[in-house]
Amino acid sequence: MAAPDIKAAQTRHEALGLTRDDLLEMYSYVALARAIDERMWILQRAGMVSFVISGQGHEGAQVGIMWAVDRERDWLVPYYRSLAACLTKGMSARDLMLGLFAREADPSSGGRQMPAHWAHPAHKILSTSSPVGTQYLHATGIAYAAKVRGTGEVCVTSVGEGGTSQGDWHEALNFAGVHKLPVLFCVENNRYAISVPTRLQFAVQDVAVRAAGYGFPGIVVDGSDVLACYAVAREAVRRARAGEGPTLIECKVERLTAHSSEDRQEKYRPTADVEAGRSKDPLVVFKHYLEQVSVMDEAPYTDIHGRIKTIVNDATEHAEQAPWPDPSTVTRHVYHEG
Amino acid sequence: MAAPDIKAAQTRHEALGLTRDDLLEMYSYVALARAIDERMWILQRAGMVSFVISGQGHEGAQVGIMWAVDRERDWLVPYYRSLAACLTKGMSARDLMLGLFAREADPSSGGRQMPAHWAHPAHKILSTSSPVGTQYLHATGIAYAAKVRGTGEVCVTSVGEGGTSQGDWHEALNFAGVHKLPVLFCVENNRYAISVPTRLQFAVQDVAVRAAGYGFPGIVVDGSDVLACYAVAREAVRRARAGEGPTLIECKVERLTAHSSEDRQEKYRPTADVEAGRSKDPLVVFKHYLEQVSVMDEAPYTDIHGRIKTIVNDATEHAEQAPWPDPSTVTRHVYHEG
Amino acid sequence: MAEMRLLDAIRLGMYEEMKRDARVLVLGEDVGIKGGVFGATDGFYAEFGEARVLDTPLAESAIVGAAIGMAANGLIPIAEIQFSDFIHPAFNQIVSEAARMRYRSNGAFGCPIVIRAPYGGGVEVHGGLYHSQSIEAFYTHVPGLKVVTPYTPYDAKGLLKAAVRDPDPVLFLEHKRLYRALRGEVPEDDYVVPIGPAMVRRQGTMLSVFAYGQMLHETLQAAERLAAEGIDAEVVDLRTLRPLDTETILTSVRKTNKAMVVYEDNRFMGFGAEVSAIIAEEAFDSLDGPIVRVAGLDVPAMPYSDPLAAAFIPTADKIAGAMRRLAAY
Amino acid sequence: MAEMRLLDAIRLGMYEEMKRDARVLVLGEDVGIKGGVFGATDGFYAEFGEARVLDTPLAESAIVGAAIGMAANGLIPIAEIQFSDFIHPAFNQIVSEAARMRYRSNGAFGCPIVIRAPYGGGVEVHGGLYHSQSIEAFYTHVPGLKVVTPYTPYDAKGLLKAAVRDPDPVLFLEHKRLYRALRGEVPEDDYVVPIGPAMVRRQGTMLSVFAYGQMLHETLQAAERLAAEGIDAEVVDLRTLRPLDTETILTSVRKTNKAMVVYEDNRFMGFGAEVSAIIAEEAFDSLDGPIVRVAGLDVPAMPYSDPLAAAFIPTADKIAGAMRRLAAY
Ligand SMILES: Cc1ncc(C[n+]2csc(CCOP(=O)(O)OP(=O)(O)O)c2C)c(N)n1
Ligand SMILES: Cc1ncc(C[n+]2csc(CCOP(=O)(O)OP(=O)(O)O)c2C)c(N)n1
Ligand SMILES: [Mg+2]
Ligand SMILES: [Mg+2]
Repeated sequence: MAAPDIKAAQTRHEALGLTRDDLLEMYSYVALARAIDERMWILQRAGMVSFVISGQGHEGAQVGIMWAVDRERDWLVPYYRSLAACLTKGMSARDLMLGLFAREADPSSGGRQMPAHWAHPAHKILSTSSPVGTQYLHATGIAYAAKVRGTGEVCVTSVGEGGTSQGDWHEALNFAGVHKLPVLFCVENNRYAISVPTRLQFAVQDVAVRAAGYGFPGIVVDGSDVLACYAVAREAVRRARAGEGPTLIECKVERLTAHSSEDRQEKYRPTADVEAGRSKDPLVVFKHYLEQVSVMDEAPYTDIHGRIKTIVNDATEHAEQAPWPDPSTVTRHVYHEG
Repeated sequence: MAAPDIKAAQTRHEALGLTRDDLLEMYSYVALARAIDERMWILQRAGMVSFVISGQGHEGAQVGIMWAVDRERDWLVPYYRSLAACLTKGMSARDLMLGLFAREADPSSGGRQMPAHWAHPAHKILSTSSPVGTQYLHATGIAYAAKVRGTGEVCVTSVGEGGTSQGDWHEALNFAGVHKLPVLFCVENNRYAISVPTRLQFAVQDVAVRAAGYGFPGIVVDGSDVLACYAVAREAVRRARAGEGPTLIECKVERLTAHSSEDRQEKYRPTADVEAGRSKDPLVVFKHYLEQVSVMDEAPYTDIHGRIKTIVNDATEHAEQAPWPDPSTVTRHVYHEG
Repeated sequence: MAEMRLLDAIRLGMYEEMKRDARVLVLGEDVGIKGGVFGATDGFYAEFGEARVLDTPLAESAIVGAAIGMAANGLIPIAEIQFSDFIHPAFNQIVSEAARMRYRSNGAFGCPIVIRAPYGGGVEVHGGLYHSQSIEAFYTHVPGLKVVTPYTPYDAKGLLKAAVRDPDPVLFLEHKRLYRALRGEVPEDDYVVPIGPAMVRRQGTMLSVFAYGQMLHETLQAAERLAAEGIDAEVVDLRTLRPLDTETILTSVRKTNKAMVVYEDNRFMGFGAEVSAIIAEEAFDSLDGPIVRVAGLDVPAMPYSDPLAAAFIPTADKIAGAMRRLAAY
Repeated sequence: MAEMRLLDAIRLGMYEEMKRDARVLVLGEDVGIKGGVFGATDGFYAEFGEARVLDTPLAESAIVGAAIGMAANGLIPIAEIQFSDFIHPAFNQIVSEAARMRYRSNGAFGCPIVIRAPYGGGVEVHGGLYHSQSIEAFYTHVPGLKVVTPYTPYDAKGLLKAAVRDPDPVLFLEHKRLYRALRGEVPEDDYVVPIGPAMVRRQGTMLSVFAYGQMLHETLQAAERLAAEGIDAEVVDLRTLRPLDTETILTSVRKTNKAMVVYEDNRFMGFGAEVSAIIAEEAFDSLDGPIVRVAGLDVPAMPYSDPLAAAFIPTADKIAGAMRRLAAY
């Protein structure tokens, strides 16, 4: 998508009721997520942690969407690329780093799960597993409970485009459609499921078209466009709270890294394809927009990135020095400890 | 659907290239399926067999669709209401009755499966199980093999509308869509999954619309209209053989009986609703059409129903007198017997 | 105190819990107006309404997966799987999700759900390969899950209520042949039968037989016959298969010095293997004979045709024969 | 005769079978251009083309379900499940469909498919709760299915080729820690290692230890250490878990009079329970001590964090300790 010209651009965020401060805060989340993510790769390459799976390229869509929810009231059922979403929902850089280092104080799992399996009860971020796609049904159940209990909560969940091939994905959309549940079903379509391209994943251009088969809207949005993602999510949240039912949101994003630290994407992904992806880097695209609307210039930029550097360093040191889990705790929490 | 006026009607079957004899043969299959089915209920009520599940109301759609396939070359992966489809594909009334009585000579399973789990290798009818929906993936695999082996085979499979909620249903359509496989995915929508009405099964009027999400056509057809079903299936078979891929065919049918001999539908289904269903009885609708186009009158009718009576009586006596499985065979065929 | 059937006791247990706690709901296929294919939720739809008596789409993974989410957000779902044979599409949601929610979140999230599943077969069940199966072997292997199966109507109500109140996922297995076969006293009052303890149904001195569900019924009949022959067997109702009451098992074996386990499921890797292995490791010194297993055949499942079904399943006769041989050992 | 790793032997076995028989194809996630996440099908895409080296959508039930249909129509699919932890969505297709096709059709239809699944964990695997699991307990309970797990590269190629030629569904389990750990001689020629027979890896007289996969490796190391202490243990590689080679197991126990079984999976209802139960019933008179099980902890799965992972898994040390105690019994 070509950079919008300034007039239109100004009306864009203003039309969405976003202030200059909102924009800078949104940008800060995208940039912080990126900075944490890049640090994670450095730590993995340095052999300080054994595994990393990354959200680079997905942050804009996640921050845009999470900006539309009530961070206290609503639920997030994330997946392993939801780093920026979890940050925006309230988790701290320390929380995330403690998970990467698998330390006792990791709020997601106490080091029991692989990195990127984020969870946090206080922030209403549900614990998720590794099997792709199961979380869609959990989000559906959470939304059903919200509806019958009348809590007004909305639930946001996400998965990659490969995950749409799982039976659970279908069963969740169908169930939620029947009961018009307050849920946002996000698909972060980065064109690859590890090495499998979308042409072998499904026979449609936009998986969002499937929403029609479940009786609710499916929207395709440019995931590098934070404001566009916010606009789509805001409407989806309105529908959800109004009892109008779910929305399927397909964000076209780019995977700016290999699938994970275990993957060598050169083998299946042409360099040109990787390069092309860079033009869709939400951090670059969003910064460009902020510059055009003169919200961003030298001063706030240096300031924001300065703070981010401090936060990432602090989180890294904190996690690195944090104690490991006590081996004797391995048998705890199999069942409720009454 | 109102009875088509004669002029249109005549052009209908002629336009489809169907002769008078074709029509009478098609009618005979619908009527034979119905007669066998009704006999099965009588036998169950008389305590001569312990269970029956019925295809009454679905026969027109099944005969119409199977008329479009090559009964030697093509495959059928049925479900428990596919009695008429299995007959049309080549199974005999004796074959079906042997299954009902669960005798040793039952070609479907040697009495191992409940009634209505038809199979026959010689007729390329695959053995199916009871868990709803799994057969869609088997049909997909059969079609994949047909494609890579270049056999030109087409595979027809079917399921009820409730079965469309299973994850396997989605996974099958997706897989078949990606590879443009020669398969006809039929959904026999009789508005109920045992007691569960479609409003609680999915949020759409026609489940056929989902085909768009898999990249192939979805057609809705009146299942009481044998010729309409034939026309739709003929085009779907053409597409399949031409390498153009799958077709989803939703046949709107009526369940003229309770779900099975275990079910009491009065509890959840208004009498008016049951009555309304009768107007969609394919046997009545088709006979009416044949009369209008003066293909059917006293003579052929008496003749056909006379033959059917003989066939059903013979099949019943044959099955009833057939030997039970030898208990010692219970341990056979767990693995290949070399 | 009313006399009732196992099925009625289960229905009463659910009814009382739904009355007591508005967070409790039932979901599954045909649980609504129809009241379930066996009638376990008969009348609930009229009494509690569609939101709490939910006819789901025909998708077991969705039934369990949605229940997990409901539980995460303040409800206590009782999910009915129409036949245990059809629980397999939900295997991943049960094993990877429900059973691990607490462990993987280091105790932060729980999963208080109950999954009810009618299981088991027999000639009179006429269930064939897919309406007769025992599934306990698969699920008792799963840490984080609890698995119970009541024999008496009294236990059925008490265990059901304990399951609903349990903070962890409980698989509640109901043998179809017991639904209407036996009647038993079931108090009106609000009691629970704790998940865990086994129960000695028949005191004996010469051998210990461990069983549950319909096979317990067959075993008790066999034990009565043998008593007449002067063979005094102890019969233990395991009731809760996970967590298993190892103490009661070992105490019984240390008393009788002979052990046998009976189950309807396929023999190989069936639940009796674990019971046997525990005894072989922890009560070896007390054993005066081999640990005998009487179980279903190692064929995929119980065939439909009567003679084949009869050949598959252990009967009181077969069990009595094995008990005689072990007693004489 | 080449020295190679287990992973290479498996690749070679598949390669030879695909060369030999045009009906053989591989399907799964990332098996194509990427050659699988572990490289088991590296180079196949270029050699055999997309139709026979099929990157499927991300859906395990579809991988197995479609393979069943392919087999019904003349192909011989080798389905790769990327990690055994992710086989559960296919549970219903494996248990209700693949394993029963032959039985339910009274022998009319078969299901010649191979399902390959990397399993197991350990500190160096860093797999956590969902990339470390052992799954054999669930599937060895299923009549109609065969389950194998090779230890040596020689067996890996031979068993893989036997699995491809087997007319019934075979679950082929590959322990991730063995993929690159050991090298072994693998002949170029077209040999098979039959599915069924176990193999005595170490002759001994004082106790018999039964194991497979990575735990066999740990057990052999433990046995060597104990030999230095004068404890002479026999170590048996079970290799095929179903159908199980009961004869070799009983023969060994009747010789040594003491039995132990080691497995990485959760202890309760794990595969060792069946091995123990068979011995307790059929070799009771030969036993001079309890049948000991050394296994993984009864927690949902192996945690990710190193200290927790280390606490979960049996090691040569733990095994040696248990062997010492049993020998001294
Ligand atoms: C059920 C299951 N099967 C396989 C895997 C292994 N796996 C992990 S991520 C992944 C690809 C996911 O692709 P996609 O859904 O597009 O998400 P992305 O990683 O591209 O964001 C696979 C196959 C898994 N985690 N779960
Ligand atoms: C996986 C599974 N779940 C539940 C059942 C029990 N069951 C058998 S038929 C049926 C209803 C099927 O309804 P539908 O798909 O609409 O087919 P119909 O019987 O109406 O033709 C149910 C729930 C089953 N056989 N398999
Ligand atoms: Mg992707
Ligand atoms: Mg229906």
